[in-house]
Amino acid sequence: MLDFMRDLLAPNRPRLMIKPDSAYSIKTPLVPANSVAGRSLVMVIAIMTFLAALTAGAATLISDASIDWRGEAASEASIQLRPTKGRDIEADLESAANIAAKTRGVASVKIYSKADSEGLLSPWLGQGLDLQELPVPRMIVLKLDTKARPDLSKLGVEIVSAVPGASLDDHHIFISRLGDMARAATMISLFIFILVVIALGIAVASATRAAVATNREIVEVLHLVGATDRFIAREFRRRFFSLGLSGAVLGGGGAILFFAGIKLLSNSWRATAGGDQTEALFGDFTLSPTGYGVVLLLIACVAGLTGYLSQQIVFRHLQQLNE
Amino acid sequence: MLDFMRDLLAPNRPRLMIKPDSAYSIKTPLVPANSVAGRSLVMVIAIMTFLAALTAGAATLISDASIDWRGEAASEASIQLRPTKGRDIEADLESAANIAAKTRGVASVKIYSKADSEGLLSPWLGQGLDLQELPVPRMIVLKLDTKARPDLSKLGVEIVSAVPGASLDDHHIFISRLGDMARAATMISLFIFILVVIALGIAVASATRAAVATNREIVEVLHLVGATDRFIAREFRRRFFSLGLSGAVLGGGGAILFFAGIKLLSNSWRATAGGDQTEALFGDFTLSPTGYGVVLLLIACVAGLTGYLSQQIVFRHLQQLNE
Amino acid sequence: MLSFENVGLRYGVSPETLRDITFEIAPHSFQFLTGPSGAGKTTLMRLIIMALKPTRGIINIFGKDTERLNQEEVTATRRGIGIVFQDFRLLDHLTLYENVALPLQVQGHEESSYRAEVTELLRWVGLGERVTAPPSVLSGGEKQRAAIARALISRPKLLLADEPTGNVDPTMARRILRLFVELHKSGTAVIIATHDLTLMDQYDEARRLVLADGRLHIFE
Amino acid sequence: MLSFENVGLRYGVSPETLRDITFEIAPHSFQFLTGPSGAGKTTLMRLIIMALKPTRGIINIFGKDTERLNQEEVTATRRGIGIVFQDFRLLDHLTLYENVALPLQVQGHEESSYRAEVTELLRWVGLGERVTAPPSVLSGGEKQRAAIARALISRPKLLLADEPTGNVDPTMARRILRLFVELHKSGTAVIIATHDLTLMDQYDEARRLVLADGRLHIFE
Ligand SMILES: Nc1ncnc2c1ncn2[C@@H]1O[C@H](COP(=O)(O)OP(=O)(O)OP(=O)(O)O)[C@@H](O)[C@H]1O
Ligand SMILES: Nc1ncnc2c1ncn2[C@@H]1O[C@H](COP(=O)(O)OP(=O)(O)OP(=O)(O)O)[C@@H](O)[C@H]1O
Ligand SMILES: [Mg+2]
Ligand SMILES: [Mg+2]
Repeated sequence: MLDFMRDLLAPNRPRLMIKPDSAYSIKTPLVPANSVAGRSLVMVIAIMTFLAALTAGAATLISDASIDWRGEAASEASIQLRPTKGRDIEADLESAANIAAKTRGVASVKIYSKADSEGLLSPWLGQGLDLQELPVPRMIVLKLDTKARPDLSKLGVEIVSAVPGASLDDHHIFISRLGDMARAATMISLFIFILVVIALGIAVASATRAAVATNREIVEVLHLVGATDRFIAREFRRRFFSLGLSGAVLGGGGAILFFAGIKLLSNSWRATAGGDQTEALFGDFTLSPTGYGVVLLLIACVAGLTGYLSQQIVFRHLQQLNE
Repeated sequence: MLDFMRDLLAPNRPRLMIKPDSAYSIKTPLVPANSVAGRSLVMVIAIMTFLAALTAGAATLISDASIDWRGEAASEASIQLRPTKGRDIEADLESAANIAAKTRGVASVKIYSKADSEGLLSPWLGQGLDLQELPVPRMIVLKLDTKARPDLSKLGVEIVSAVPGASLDDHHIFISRLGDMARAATMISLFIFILVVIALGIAVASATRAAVATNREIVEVLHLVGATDRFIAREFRRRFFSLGLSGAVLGGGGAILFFAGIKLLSNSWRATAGGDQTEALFGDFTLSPTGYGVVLLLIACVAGLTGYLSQQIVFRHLQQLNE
Repeated sequence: MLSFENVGLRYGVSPETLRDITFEIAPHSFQFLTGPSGAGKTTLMRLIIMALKPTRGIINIFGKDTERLNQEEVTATRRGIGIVFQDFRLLDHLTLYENVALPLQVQGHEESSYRAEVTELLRWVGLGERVTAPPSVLSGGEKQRAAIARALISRPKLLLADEPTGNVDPTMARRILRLFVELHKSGTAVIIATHDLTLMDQYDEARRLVLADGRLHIFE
Repeated sequence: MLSFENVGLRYGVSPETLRDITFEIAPHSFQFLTGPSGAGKTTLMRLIIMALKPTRGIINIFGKDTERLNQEEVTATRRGIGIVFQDFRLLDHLTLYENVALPLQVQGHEESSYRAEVTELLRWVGLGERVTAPPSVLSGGEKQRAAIARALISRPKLLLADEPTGNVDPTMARRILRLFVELHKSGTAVIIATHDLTLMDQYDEARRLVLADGRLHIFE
């Protein structure tokens, strides 16, 4: 209390009439909490985060699916035996299977029966064909341990030397084609993700700039009543960080819900032919932990970005005021 | 000129000192042209339009590609002939081909030689297999006129009755599988497009609201100095329509440039395996006229939406002022 | 041309700011509106231009009950009123010239029909050199004079001026008062809200409306 | 504690608004700054709080050349100055209480240490009933008084008041002047920019600084 004022106030207004101190207090943040520009910033951030999280999720889905495809292909190899006159093919199959089974890294060995092999061929030779008389090649399918793949070239040599007319197919052409395809798909989705993240950055930056601009008057007043640059910038960063966080959580959370919803839907789609196709392409739409990790990282980055940008913009404005 | 003022002004300031009328004139639009909020609105609109145009383009690419796949499959059929003891397979092939060639809607007929057929089989039977002794089925490939497809079931009956052991395959299982797949892909891309368009709508609406909010003072002053609601709303709609148009042209134009760039890039990619794969999936990345049409439509809609929204927001604000 | 009948106004849940206000403003009349700070002078003016609706009572303006006016009529009525806001309310993105021309521009008049008038009026209030400046670079008094020019430009039938000389020097205040008086003599009804006793003393013929404790006292 | 030496200020390319201004403000002194509208009173005050840099000349404040201050020192200096802006510059999203407490809040003081002072000061300027209102619902005079309270709350060594009574009635103006005088007597140097001759006449002991045509004339 300014001392002289006590005297001025004293006669007609007794000290007792003053309201208790606690009746008033500072509650409002110095940077307005609920302006239109602020809410719009939250919406823009939410939408951009949603889209970015969607592309990130799609990218991980695609790359996961492609890993699945390749993994499946890479975890198998096959030995083919062509019937040769004068050899007992069943015995050859047995010995080739034995060699394979003894090799480290081969998890299981399965000899396809003649009927199985014919079944594999029938789509290509026509159903009604009588294959009895045909020298149909026979197959042994090897499941490989993907963690400790066997040395297939060595195994190939061993088998060929033990069983003439046998050949080992490690699917490497198929795998490398699949690999190219998967790499292309992953690259495209990554590229789109980067595009969306750039768009996110630009949108957040310009919406933040607009929201800060509506508070320019506040910056100036705070400055002139004796607030340090650091204090002002900190108030803005704090406020805009929380705006960014709300937006990012809204958008990222929306994306997670979206993926959850799609998974539910895909379960009911599965019956339909179209659903089957999409599932074949994209797996069962289950976002991997990586996917969730990326979305969470995105949320943190967006909130941080918003806070950082607002601080920078305010600092720059303050610098202009200072010179 | 207020009449009495002439007298007041007269003595010490001769009329001649007044600057020529044309020195001053009204040039500034009543709604500010270059505010931070306005520029931010343009950026947000540009980005959202870009993303929407991108998804629209991708959707048309995918649906075009799927039409290509299906078109290719649908423009072919094949006749398979299994060798039967006691019949001259070459003669049967000739007569089946003749029947097919005479049918309306069959554009061309090609008989695969024995070597061709063996070539088709070799990946499945193994390279070294001597097929000389095998009764390999033979093929006739028919190119169909897609505009006037022949009645394949009738053709099938004709061929089977003329050449026992022949069968006509119109690829309909393959086509319907492809169709399911294409429908699924198109549905997904359409779904994403709709999602992005909704996001676009929300983003534009909230950014417009924020930009209008910064001009609230102007609305009030115009109102109180005697502007009609219609006049004010029109000024806002005009201004925001042009903001929306700049943003939409920027974003849509960016997307068109983007597709042009991708096409150029894909030409240089084509050599690589990954490029081949993506091209197989997406065609040659050439946006169809439909694609361009959708982007242009998008630009018009976004500009219209921005103008309309700003008008509505201003109208609502005016209504509040009026009551 | 303007009459209040038992008008009361309450902001939100607070006690009535204006209570049972009844008065009449004749055409061609001149009055000062005064009263302590916070008495309700600005509120009264906002009632007159219909920026605010009374909680009770009837306001008649230009012969019409404001309660019954539709939107077009409200606008038409406002075009007959010129107002100098206490806080000026100039548009910062427009030049001074454009600000002053605003009431005519929004009425759809041809610019050539008022260009000379606008520049001359600006010269008269001492802003002849600042015609193309934006209001943000003006001094307090300069803004106030620009606001006055904007209120006068459309030759209103009724002029409301809220504390129009609070930011100008006594010489300029006299000059502005002279402008208002001339306007009044040429047929406009004038209401000037002011705290400035010196100003009021300079024009004795004016009626004085004094607001205090929500009630209006009239001294003819 | 404050001195100007041959200070000149030019806005953009226009002729100098202030020319060769040289004066000194002693601690515990009281002065009115006057001059016609647009003379440069507000400009002079903006130079003092370093919201503006002079085009030429030297400004010394609290014994330091303003040209040589770094950012922290500028802030520290500003904390020694209280200022009433001509256009108030209250923050509309804060309550009156929060607005007045602002200078202490940004200095990082504990709220409990100033709560009583803030409410009492608001009561003194007649705003005891409006403590929790936002500035946007206040009358012109009420805003002005809130702005005065904000300038006083941190007990500045130097008080700048730009047209602090332009929107209040003569009684309130006297009351505010009395507040300034008491503040001055308790040790603050006071500069009041005003057009109000009646106000100036009420305190004869004050120095008068008169700005005209960009030059300063001092009447002790
Ligand atoms: N930012 C600016 N840019 C250009 N000119 C300016 C700027 N600020 C003020 N001026 C001009 O400088 C002159 C002095 O302005 P200032 O505000 O200091 O006057 P003042 O003495 O405070 O007047 P008043 O009593 O009307 O408030 C005026 O003519 C004004 O138009
Ligand atoms: N929008 C509002 N909401 C609530 N109270 C308001 C609002 N506007 C004004 N008031 C209150 O109504 C009272 C009268 O305000 P008004 O602005 O009419 O006073 P005034 O006579 O113009 O005062 P001054 O001379 O200080 O300008 C004041 O106490 C003010 O705080
Ligand atoms: Mg008022
Ligand atoms: Mg000033």
